Amino acid sequence: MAILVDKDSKILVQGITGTAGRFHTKRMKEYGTNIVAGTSPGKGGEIVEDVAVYDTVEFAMDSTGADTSVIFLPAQFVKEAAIEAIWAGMKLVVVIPEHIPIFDMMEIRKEAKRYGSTVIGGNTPGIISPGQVNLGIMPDIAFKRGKIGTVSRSGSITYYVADTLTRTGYGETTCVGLGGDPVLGSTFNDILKMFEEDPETEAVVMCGEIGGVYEEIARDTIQRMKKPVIAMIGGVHAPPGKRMGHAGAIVEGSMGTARTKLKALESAGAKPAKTFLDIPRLLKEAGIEPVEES
Amino acid sequence: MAILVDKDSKILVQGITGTAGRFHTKRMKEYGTNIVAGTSPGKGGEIVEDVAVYDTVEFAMDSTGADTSVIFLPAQFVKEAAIEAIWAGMKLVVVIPEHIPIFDMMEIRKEAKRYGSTVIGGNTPGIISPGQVNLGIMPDIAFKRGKIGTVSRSGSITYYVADTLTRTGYGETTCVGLGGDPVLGSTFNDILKMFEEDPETEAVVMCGEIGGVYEEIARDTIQRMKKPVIAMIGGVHAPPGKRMGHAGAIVEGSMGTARTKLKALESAGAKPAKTFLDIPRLLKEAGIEPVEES
Amino acid sequence: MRLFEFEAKQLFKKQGIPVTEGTLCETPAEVRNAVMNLDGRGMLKAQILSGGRGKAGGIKMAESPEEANDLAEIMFDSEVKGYPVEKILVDPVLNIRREYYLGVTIDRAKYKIVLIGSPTGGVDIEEFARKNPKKVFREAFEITDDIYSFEAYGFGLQLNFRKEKLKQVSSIIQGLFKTFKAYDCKLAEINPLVETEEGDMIAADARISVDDDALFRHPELAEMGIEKRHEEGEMTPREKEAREQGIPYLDLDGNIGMFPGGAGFGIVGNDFINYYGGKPANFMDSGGGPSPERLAKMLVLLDENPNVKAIFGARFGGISRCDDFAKGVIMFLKDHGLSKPMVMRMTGNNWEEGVRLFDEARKESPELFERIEIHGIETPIEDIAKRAVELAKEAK
Amino acid sequence: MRLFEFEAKQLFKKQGIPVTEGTLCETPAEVRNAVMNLDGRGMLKAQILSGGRGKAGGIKMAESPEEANDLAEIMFDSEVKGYPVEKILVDPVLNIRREYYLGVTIDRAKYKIVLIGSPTGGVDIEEFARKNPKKVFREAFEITDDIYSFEAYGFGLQLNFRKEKLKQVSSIIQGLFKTFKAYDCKLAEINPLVETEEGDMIAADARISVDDDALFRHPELAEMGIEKRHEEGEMTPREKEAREQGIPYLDLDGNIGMFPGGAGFGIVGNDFINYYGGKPANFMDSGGGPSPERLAKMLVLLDENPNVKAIFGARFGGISRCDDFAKGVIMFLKDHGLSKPMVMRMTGNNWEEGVRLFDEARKESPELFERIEIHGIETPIEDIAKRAVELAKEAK
Repeated sequence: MAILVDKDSKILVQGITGTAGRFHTKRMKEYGTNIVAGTSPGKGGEIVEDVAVYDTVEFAMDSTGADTSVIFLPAQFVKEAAIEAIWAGMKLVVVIPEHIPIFDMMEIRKEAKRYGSTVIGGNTPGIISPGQVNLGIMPDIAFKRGKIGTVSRSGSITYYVADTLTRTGYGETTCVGLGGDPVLGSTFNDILKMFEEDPETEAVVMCGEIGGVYEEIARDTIQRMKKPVIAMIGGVHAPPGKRMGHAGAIVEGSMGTARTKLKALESAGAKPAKTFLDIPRLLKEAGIEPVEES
Repeated sequence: MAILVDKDSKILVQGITGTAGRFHTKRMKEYGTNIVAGTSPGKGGEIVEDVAVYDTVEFAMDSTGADTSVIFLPAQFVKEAAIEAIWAGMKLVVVIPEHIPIFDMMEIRKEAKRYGSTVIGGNTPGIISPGQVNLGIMPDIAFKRGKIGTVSRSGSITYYVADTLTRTGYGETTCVGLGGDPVLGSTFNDILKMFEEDPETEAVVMCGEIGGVYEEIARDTIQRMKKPVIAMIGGVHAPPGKRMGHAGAIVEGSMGTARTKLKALESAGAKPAKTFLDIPRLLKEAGIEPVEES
Repeated sequence: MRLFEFEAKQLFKKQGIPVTEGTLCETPAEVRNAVMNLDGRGMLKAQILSGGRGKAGGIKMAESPEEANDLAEIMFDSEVKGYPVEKILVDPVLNIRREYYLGVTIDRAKYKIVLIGSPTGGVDIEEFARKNPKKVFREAFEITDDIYSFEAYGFGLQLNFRKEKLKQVSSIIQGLFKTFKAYDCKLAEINPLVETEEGDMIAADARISVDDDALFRHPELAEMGIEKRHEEGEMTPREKEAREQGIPYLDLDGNIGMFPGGAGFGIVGNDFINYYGGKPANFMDSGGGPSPERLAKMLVLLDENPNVKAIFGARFGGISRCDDFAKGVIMFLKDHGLSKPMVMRMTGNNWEEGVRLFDEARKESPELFERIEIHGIETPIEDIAKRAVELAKEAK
Repeated sequence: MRLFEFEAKQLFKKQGIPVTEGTLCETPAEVRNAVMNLDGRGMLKAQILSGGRGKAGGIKMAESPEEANDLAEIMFDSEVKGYPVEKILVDPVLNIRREYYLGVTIDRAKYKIVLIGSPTGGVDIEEFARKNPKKVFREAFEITDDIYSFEAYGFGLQLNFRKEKLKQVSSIIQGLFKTFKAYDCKLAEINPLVETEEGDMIAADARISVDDDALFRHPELAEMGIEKRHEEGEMTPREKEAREQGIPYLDLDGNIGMFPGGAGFGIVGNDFINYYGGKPANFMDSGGGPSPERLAKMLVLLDENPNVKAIFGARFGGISRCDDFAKGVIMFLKDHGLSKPMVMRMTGNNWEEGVRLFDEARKESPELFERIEIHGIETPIEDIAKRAVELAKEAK
């Protein structure tokens, strides 16, 4: 088991004929990821890395049963591509590109909610369920199948956390990159709930950073969770971020600093990790043993 | 009992400070219609014909409990006014003005469906439940409380039919003017279903005319109705109307002539009336007696 | 409101739809020149506000500038489907491989915008659609929807386009839909959409109808010279006169002048006259609250029509009040005088005042009322129609 | 991306919001003239990309043209909140009866657009909002919503406007919302919205931030001269240099040069150095797949910074591959040379190739590698951070 993607996921690559799409399709396939189709309007019928290309997502789904999509397209085309995937019935849409307009991401989230789809990103390194699926652009070296779920706003932090968990013998169930953009398709809230439901996941590591509100609003979810949550927040020693005018201050209140985030998460029962090495120590304290001795 | 409006209806006049709004508010009140409020943005606090004016529908509803709205505004302001009324929770919105853009009417219908509101019109003379409510611009002389429901696309036909029913002692429960515009907030379908449910209505007279498809698509409803339906279609001797290009022909098929309409309605069990005088005759044939001898 | 082909093509072009680059001409010499510039061959297309031009002789191919000149002379001198030809659009001759159909309109029953396409277009599309309903594809949209490119691609796939052609046609589908939305259209149609031997997709004809009632929010159309216009074919002199006075009026071939009140009863009253063996001389909409002056003008129009033997009048006062109606009739009787027999019925809003005005005028000048029979709510309207038929027969 | 006040006012004006009609000046003489044209009194407002101007001396009232000239000279010579003052907007002096607040922004938690208004505006709005949360009104909208006038009226009623004022403020609310939607804004704010003694409502200040990532669809902004710009206050020379080379870089006051990979670890690595008793000399984002040339430039920047005593390097190759990383480091070592001790760790995508490249280069020129310690996945990143702190301490 894993969350979001596992070995049964049938994956479609939107923008498979582009340089990035082609490159990462090859990488993902080498990992064993089950890529069943690609799309590129006007290029239906072509073959890329042994994968059949279709003109539309709907056509590709009808032909291959794809249920998960990953987008490799320039930012200005992402809104349409994501909405196409959502409307066609994709359960999961992973948005790799960065610099997606905020209004577009808001609209994507709206459509995703309306049709019961999950969108991850933009500006995400993707999702990996080690040994099963590598969906996105993550390096596979850091990951090994195990019992801890991770969710992070940053790609590099995802790698470091997995590296730590792998080296200490815990391994990972699924590692989710939320993405680095200011408005995201999914938040800590959404992913934590999935980990709580996943029988294979025994604890969750969440890594946030200064800015935004997605850490603070996960508070109630963490409070309701039975599984241990370890939280790491980057930026304790960073200068405070800027507010978006008076309106930002009114809407987001005091949220957004590393301190407010840590306080919110700790008050909900999450255990704070200052460095990656704190993570295995906190897991042990929570009574969770490694899968194998490291 | 009546459909759509009765003596308990609390009516709001949108555009009460305009010439038409003011004039018909006076008329409607004289009939005994329960007008509880009016709106005119920027004129909240004024009094028109003893009716309190509010700036917004929401404010007026909160203050007076209004549940039904009638709109007297220039065509270009109708879309906003109708959507305001629908969003605020009006059960019924009657759109008197004509020349409302088709796109606007389509959007009004969409919002009405979404929020469970009924819109009548545009370009309707309104609705009258004789002796209780006169909502719109209909002359009251023709109407008398009785047992027949009427629904018509044209104002003048509504008057003539009521005149006939009144003179022959049948009287009316509610008379609904659908409106003369090409796209309407409610169709025969919607109103026939309400009459079927109304305990006081014993039979329904529906009057259509050449053009459009709203008569034909009422077929299935009529077939399911237990109450007698008498149908009059104007334009049997009129030259055929024009189609809207090939697209119109493809979408609407052969619908739209007096002949196709009569055929559809008769095949569903409606009895055709050629003139108004046929109506009381057909009612008698259906076993329905006048309330009083004429 | 229908647009001319050349206007519709301008709007299509703005949305990136490839259209034939034609030359708009107003004289045979211009047509000749235009064909010369097209290397000696051209399609001459009469710009009229009606479909079915081709079959009615409104589209001709000229094989030389001389032939173009001659054909244009004939075309400018003729009427096509009742319309005088004032402008001819000279289009290049296309090497047609195949003709497709694309259209967008409103589905009034379902309250949706509907996109329609068929891999077989041209003049016989309606018959093709009847015989092959499964080969005519439709896609419904909410009124608030835009079209996404993936929807256009999906539709193009249904029409069996692939590869580069799919890209082209998807862009045309989007352009057509956007045109429809941008100008409050009731119809936007490309028929035929031509695939040329050279492999291009191009709109060879263009048809757009916009919603008159939404023109107020499209000043950009007025700036292009697209303003409210009459859509019908050539009008009779009387229809023209009525139109100039703003009266909705249509000549018919009978002899009873119809002065029926609202348009709804205009249609039904016409049926009644037919049922009782008469023939109306006209349609008219005298409802909607006209002023006494306008009502008087309407009566003048009927009275001066030599075909009219008798006049049928009706007023059920709703938004149009009976007192205004009576004022109009009295004004007509006084200022113009009634030369035909007339029967009428008046009831509804303010009828008491209407009756009072008639009584007063009759007392003043009884001679004006000699040829007019005025009834009230006590007489069924059917009896008025019967009486009008009688009066017309007597007058013959 | 923040707009200048005068730019924001231009956008507001296009949506019908009444704004003060100011004059944009670039010299004290122009300021003097502008004040003269305002009958001798005017507000001098420094045009800088930062809030809190008033308290920082960026807004001054001049009571005469002479005073205006003198104040302008001082203002043009000074920096306000770290920004040089290049333009002064000279506004008329308003007779203020009351100040209101209006703003539109994104609520990221709820994924809504939120309209905010308060009957008490001005510089202390944030404190007022904290103390009187019920007197600050909010209304949420879907991202696809437009604002209807009745919604604006409803909001205006909440702010306690009535009659003619309600009309005025409702139109301003609609204009503000439409501005927000029209330009992909992150923020559109009027503070204060002034009610004058004369009874007018007018935007005395204007603040807009647009989404940089959506600029591609707003050529109309570029046409107005509104293009991508740096938002921060005055940069250090090194920050300027980095910016010219397209490197996201920020000076800090420590002595460890940070070369951390992606921005996420840039922030965390900084924390780590602090936890172990060190102080970073900078923030840097060296992730996102930079070329070897760019990586080499980044190292030059650190090596030439006299504050830097040791360099901390990290690469977890994702989209940025280890072979490119190794090439960049080798290029730097060869072309520029390392003058400080450096410790680094490299793992991730293509790490084998990265190691091979380092081994090859070391074999070729072992002297280049004398000051650099290269680790792989076997060493925890925390140990690298500790070692960097040690190296910096040793170097003192």
